[in-house]
Amino acid sequence: MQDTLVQQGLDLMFTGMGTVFVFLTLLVIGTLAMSTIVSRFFHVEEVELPKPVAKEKAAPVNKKTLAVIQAAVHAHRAKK
Amino acid sequence: MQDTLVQQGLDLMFTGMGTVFVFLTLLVIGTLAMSTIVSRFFHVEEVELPKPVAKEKAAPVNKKTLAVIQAAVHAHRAKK
Amino acid sequence: MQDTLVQQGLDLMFTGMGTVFVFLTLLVIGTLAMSTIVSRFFHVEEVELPKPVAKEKAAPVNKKTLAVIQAAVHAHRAKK
Amino acid sequence: MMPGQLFMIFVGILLLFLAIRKGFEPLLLVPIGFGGILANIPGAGLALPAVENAIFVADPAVLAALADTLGLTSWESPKELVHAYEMASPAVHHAAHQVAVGYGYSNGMLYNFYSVAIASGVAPLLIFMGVGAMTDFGPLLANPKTLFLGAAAQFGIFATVLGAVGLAATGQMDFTIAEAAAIGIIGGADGPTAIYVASKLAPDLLGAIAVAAYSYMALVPMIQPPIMKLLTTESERKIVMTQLRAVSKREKITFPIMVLVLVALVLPSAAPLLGMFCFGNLMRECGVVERLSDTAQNALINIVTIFLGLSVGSKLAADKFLDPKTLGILVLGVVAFGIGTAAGVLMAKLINLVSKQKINPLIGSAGVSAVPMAARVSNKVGLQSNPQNFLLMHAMGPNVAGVIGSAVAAGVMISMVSGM
Amino acid sequence: MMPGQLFMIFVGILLLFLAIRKGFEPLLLVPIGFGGILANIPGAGLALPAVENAIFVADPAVLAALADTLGLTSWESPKELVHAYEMASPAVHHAAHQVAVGYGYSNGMLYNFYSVAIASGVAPLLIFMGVGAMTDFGPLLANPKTLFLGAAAQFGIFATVLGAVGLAATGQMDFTIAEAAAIGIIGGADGPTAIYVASKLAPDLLGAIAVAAYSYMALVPMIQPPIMKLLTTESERKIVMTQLRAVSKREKITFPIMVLVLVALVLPSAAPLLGMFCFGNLMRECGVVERLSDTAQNALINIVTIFLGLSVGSKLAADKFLDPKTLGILVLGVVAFGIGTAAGVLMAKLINLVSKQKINPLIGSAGVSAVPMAARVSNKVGLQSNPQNFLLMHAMGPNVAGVIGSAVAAGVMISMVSGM
Amino acid sequence: MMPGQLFMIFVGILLLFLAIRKGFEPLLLVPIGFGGILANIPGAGLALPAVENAIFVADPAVLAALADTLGLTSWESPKELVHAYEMASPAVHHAAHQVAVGYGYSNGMLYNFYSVAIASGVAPLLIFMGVGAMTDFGPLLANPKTLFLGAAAQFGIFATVLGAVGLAATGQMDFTIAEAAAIGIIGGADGPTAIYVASKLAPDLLGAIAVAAYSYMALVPMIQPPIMKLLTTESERKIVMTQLRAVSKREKITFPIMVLVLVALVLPSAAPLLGMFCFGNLMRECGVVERLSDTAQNALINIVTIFLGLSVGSKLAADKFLDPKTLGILVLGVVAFGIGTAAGVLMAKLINLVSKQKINPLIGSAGVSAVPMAARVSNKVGLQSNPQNFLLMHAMGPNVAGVIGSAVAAGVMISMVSGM
Ligand code: NA
Ligand code: NA
Ligand code: NA
Repeated sequence: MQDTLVQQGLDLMFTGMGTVFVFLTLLVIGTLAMSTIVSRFFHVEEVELPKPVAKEKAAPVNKKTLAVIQAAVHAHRAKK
Repeated sequence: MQDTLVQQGLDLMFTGMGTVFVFLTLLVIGTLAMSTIVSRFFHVEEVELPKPVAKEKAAPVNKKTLAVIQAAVHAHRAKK
Repeated sequence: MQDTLVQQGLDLMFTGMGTVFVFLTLLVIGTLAMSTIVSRFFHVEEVELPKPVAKEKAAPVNKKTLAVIQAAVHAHRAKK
Repeated sequence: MMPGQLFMIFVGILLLFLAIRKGFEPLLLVPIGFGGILANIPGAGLALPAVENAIFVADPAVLAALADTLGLTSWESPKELVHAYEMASPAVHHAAHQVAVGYGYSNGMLYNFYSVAIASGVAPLLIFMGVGAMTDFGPLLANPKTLFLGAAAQFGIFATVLGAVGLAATGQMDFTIAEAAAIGIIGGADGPTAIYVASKLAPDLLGAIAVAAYSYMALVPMIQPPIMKLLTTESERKIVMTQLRAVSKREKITFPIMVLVLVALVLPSAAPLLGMFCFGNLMRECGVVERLSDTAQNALINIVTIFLGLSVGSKLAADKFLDPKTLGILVLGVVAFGIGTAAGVLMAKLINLVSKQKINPLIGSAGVSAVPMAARVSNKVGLQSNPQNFLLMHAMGPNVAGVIGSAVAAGVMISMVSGM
Repeated sequence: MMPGQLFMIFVGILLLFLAIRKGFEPLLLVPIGFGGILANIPGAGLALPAVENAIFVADPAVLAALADTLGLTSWESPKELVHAYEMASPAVHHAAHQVAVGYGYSNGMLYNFYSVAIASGVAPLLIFMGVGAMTDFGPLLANPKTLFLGAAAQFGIFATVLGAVGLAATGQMDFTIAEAAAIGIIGGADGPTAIYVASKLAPDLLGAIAVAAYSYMALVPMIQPPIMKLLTTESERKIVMTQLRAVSKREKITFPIMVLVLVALVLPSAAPLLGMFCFGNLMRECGVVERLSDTAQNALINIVTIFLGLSVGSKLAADKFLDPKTLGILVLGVVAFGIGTAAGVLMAKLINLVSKQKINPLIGSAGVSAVPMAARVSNKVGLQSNPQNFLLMHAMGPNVAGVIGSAVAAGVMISMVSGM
Repeated sequence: MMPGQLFMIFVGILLLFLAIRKGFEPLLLVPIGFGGILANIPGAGLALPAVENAIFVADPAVLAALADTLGLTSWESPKELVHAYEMASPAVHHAAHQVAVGYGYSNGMLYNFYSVAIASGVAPLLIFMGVGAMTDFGPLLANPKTLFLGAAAQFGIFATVLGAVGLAATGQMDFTIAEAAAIGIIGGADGPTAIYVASKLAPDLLGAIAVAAYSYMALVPMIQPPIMKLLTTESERKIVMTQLRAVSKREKITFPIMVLVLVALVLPSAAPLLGMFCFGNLMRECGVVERLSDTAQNALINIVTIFLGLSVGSKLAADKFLDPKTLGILVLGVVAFGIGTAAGVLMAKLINLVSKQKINPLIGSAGVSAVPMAARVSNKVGLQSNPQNFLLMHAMGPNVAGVIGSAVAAGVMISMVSGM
């Protein structure tokens, strides 16, 4: 039984590490393939993040003003 | 059995649409009566919405400033 | 049985009020001891509250501006 | 992996694509699609109860113990055991569950979500409460006769029930009356109502019904306009409606209580759905429990939506979903939306025959609910005929009336069908 | 509809009116009132378990099966079955439930809410955790002897227990000792504590007890001032108390842990209530789990409040609530508040006899808890005698002490009564 | 009070001290420590099921009834009854529970929390969903080969399993293979994964495993640097990595779906953990369900954390925790962290042998996960050798890879051990 236990531990180790490496290797391959496909087929306007831009459009405030107001908002929230 | 199924479907349809119309008709009557009662007995200061007003009192800022600040708040939130 | 009920009520009352007073008396003693220990061993910089200060540092806005902005934020939220 | 499961994983990815890229009701279809993929992972058994997970593994000793508990003396395939388990009385169900747990098997995660969130009925009801807390009955109160439009549009529900029993009677599909009723409710264009009714009357069809309901709600801008234009003349579409009157706070507070009392008096079977809806609305309008109203509209409804979506996804398991009935449901569902739209528009024209204050019949289509999409469609189609005519607020009346109407229809169907 | 149900619907509407128009503890009374209406919708069975819903429908086959399960060989009215079900052992209960489910009946929505939220004890405990996370023990720590005021005010609880057993002994009411204890806790002026104790000792009276507790908490500004003025002289009311010292963060962090250790050493029966209260307070004060503290004070407590309120409402079903005992509870409850107020004030005067640092006896009344209403009342009455004397912070000490005191009393009663 | 309970109360206070003053993972260790104190309040029975609470009180009639239900004809001490209860089949378990409830006993609060939150598996999975919603896979997608670092670091898990079975084989400890596997997962440096695995494989050790996992995660800045410096040369530590490329939204949306499909194809046993993780991440990245993502990252994860922490605390009850095994777990756990760190660093060096684009081996240690602590440690140690070399973003790749790696390891262990 003691022997079996060690055997079970070794089984767990080899199968476990094996599976971890196989899975993550497949994931590396999959990720590389996916990134290639995505960048080949839909390359240009993807990198930029659309939403913040859209919202910034609605906020034509200079950066300094923004910083002041954000600080105020922070202070206001901290009080709550 | 097939016949019964169609019969059951028809039952469902007539009772169902009947109930829907009866219920919503009662609701129309109830709503009209309720609105009449409310507007007759508590008419004057009801229509205005008290809370926003109360809060706006606390905010004697001109509309343009408000718009700028709101935009800033929006931008600030979008960043989070 | 009726008699027993009253007896039970009296038991409940004496044990209950007794426990409440014993517990809260122990708590008074414990609290006084604890406050003494804390103020003796770690006395100085404890009283001030660090966080609000830290956040206020990030907000070097004068109080009037702050009030205006807070009002605006309020108004903005009320609208939502 | 069985091909059915692979196919359903593609269906799940398709739902995610529609939700993310096409904006099809993403709040529901992202969790549903993802849950659908999870439910079809072979061998993971996430959507199965402990007993079925035990049967899947098929250890002979366990199978024998289960068969014994289920009262089967002989059986040929594990499928027979699954069937016996599904047919068993609650007491036997419970005993078989304990046998499976005793052997170390457990319910799949999605199965547990489904039991807690949907089988108990609580999740759709909480969504309804949140929707109530988000609903403004102002436009309806300003013009109560738009309630009739919300009533008429429910014709889509019942016509579809009739269609389903027709298909069954002619032998093309094998629907029971309970299933026909659950399918009809797709025409209510109201997701939580559809899920609630399906969970009571036809849990096996719930996946297809929910997917159909939410998909067609997202497709309302494509389904409705042709029907609306077909049934109205250009001059009708140009009708300008009078500005809605201001509605007092007191009316808005009284309205949900009045609806509840009316339910208590005439329609107890609609009490859970309409009760929670009115409760949410009362919290919104009463003005003294803002923190509860806010939670109902945000944290709580979001949490429930996540579990509801994943739970619905659990019903996209291949062996349940890949059934000719699913196709029937998809076809009947879109018909239901169409009929409901038409009935709403025609009712508006009927009202115009008898009422002095004219209604633009385009707002009739909003009576199918699909809040707020259908009202936006009314507005958009209206603007095409008269660029100055903003119908949005006018369409919100029938739109929320449609929610009430569908809940009433749901109550009637649940109570009638259980007596059939 | 039975007249009792109609009457209870009016009671529900009355509670909504008091909550919305008069500001009576709206966070609880809006859900309770609404739940009360839902519970009394005839035929909807929202507050009933599956078995009682089955008995209500009274299908002969189902009744026979249930009677068989419940071990009744003959029975005359469905009421007898309901009674047998209520008296049955848990195993028979479970079996009867499965029979009812097998015939297609299910628990009402509010019944499920009650089981999960209150019968398990979890909802009042989570509310207590949230209240702990909202409580600042600073004023108490600055002046710990105000704990005695919180202790004295609990006399209202036990005097009321005695009153209730007195009514029972003289044959005017039919209270058991468990019921008397549950009624007494109304005098603790602490909603979640009252609900927790009632759910353990007298679930049938829970509706009336919770309604009385929250209503009287809202009425504190009317109940307390006359008693406070009667028991104090003008010069006592003018006593100016010394400014409270600053309390360090470290003391505030240590306090809840100390309370918990004390509970562990001397009063295990109060561990659930005080444990959760201290846990909430530790999350608040420790400064490193702000997101948990914030959730405990907002999203979580709001969600729990919604369910707690609706669940309490389920106990307003006519057949349980319309009982002479309810009247007894309402009368005893207000007496309890009065006695607690008096005891707090008198204890303050007693402390002044032996202590050099004088206490304004008006803050004694805040010992009944009813946070923060009672402290505000102390402040207001104090300002009437001395417009420069702000007692609010001083009154917060006994006020939060009263919460601890009531939880201790609750622990004692639950453990003693279960042994009686 | 038994000395063990007193000791465990001190352990609870120690955990609170470490969490609050030393900043040891306070979000978990504050609730765990507090729950640990609650669980050891003598006589309160907060962590015990109804049956054990009944046995603790030891009313002879109740004991006899329970013994009868449990099938014991004679028994000498209450402990024997507890043991028989723990060994009983689910059906007998259920029956004994009903007997205890019939005599008025109920489950302790923490026992209920544990059943609902952990025994069902739901709480760790929801935490995982929330963590997924907080995770940015950008750095990983920009440099996918860092996934190998996350794979290598899992060696700590399996080496520790081997260590545990070694201790058992040499007779020094009495671990089963299931316990050894549950202990190994501490090396995954991922709290919810460790709790999930322990709840499935070794619930009795869950308290010690969770405490070890979170404590060592907090100690990562002390455990890792010496190992990292020992295994790297100064010039290796100075390696500057090329700026990470920008990753498109579309890649980020596709990644979680791809992981899920891969799980479905090759590793169903990891489906619950990785499924929920990917679901959270998809909600984050898809951009159309922001309100769900926000709730998963805030209200929901906070609520679950509170219950998870208290539930873990329930496993700190003296009779379970005070066991030589706990010491073994604490020793093995830190070894696991060390081996995982070393394996990650060595793998990075191995990759540098074959790859042209050099990796700074310091980011290899981040492969143990312990997000984001381990990545910060990599960055800090890197800055010591080259003050201009910011490794933080580079280390985030292996860091999140380690989460995936541990979940894969957890899946393998759960499925293999149940077959052993
Ligand atoms: Na509808
Ligand atoms: Na009190
Ligand atoms: Na890891």
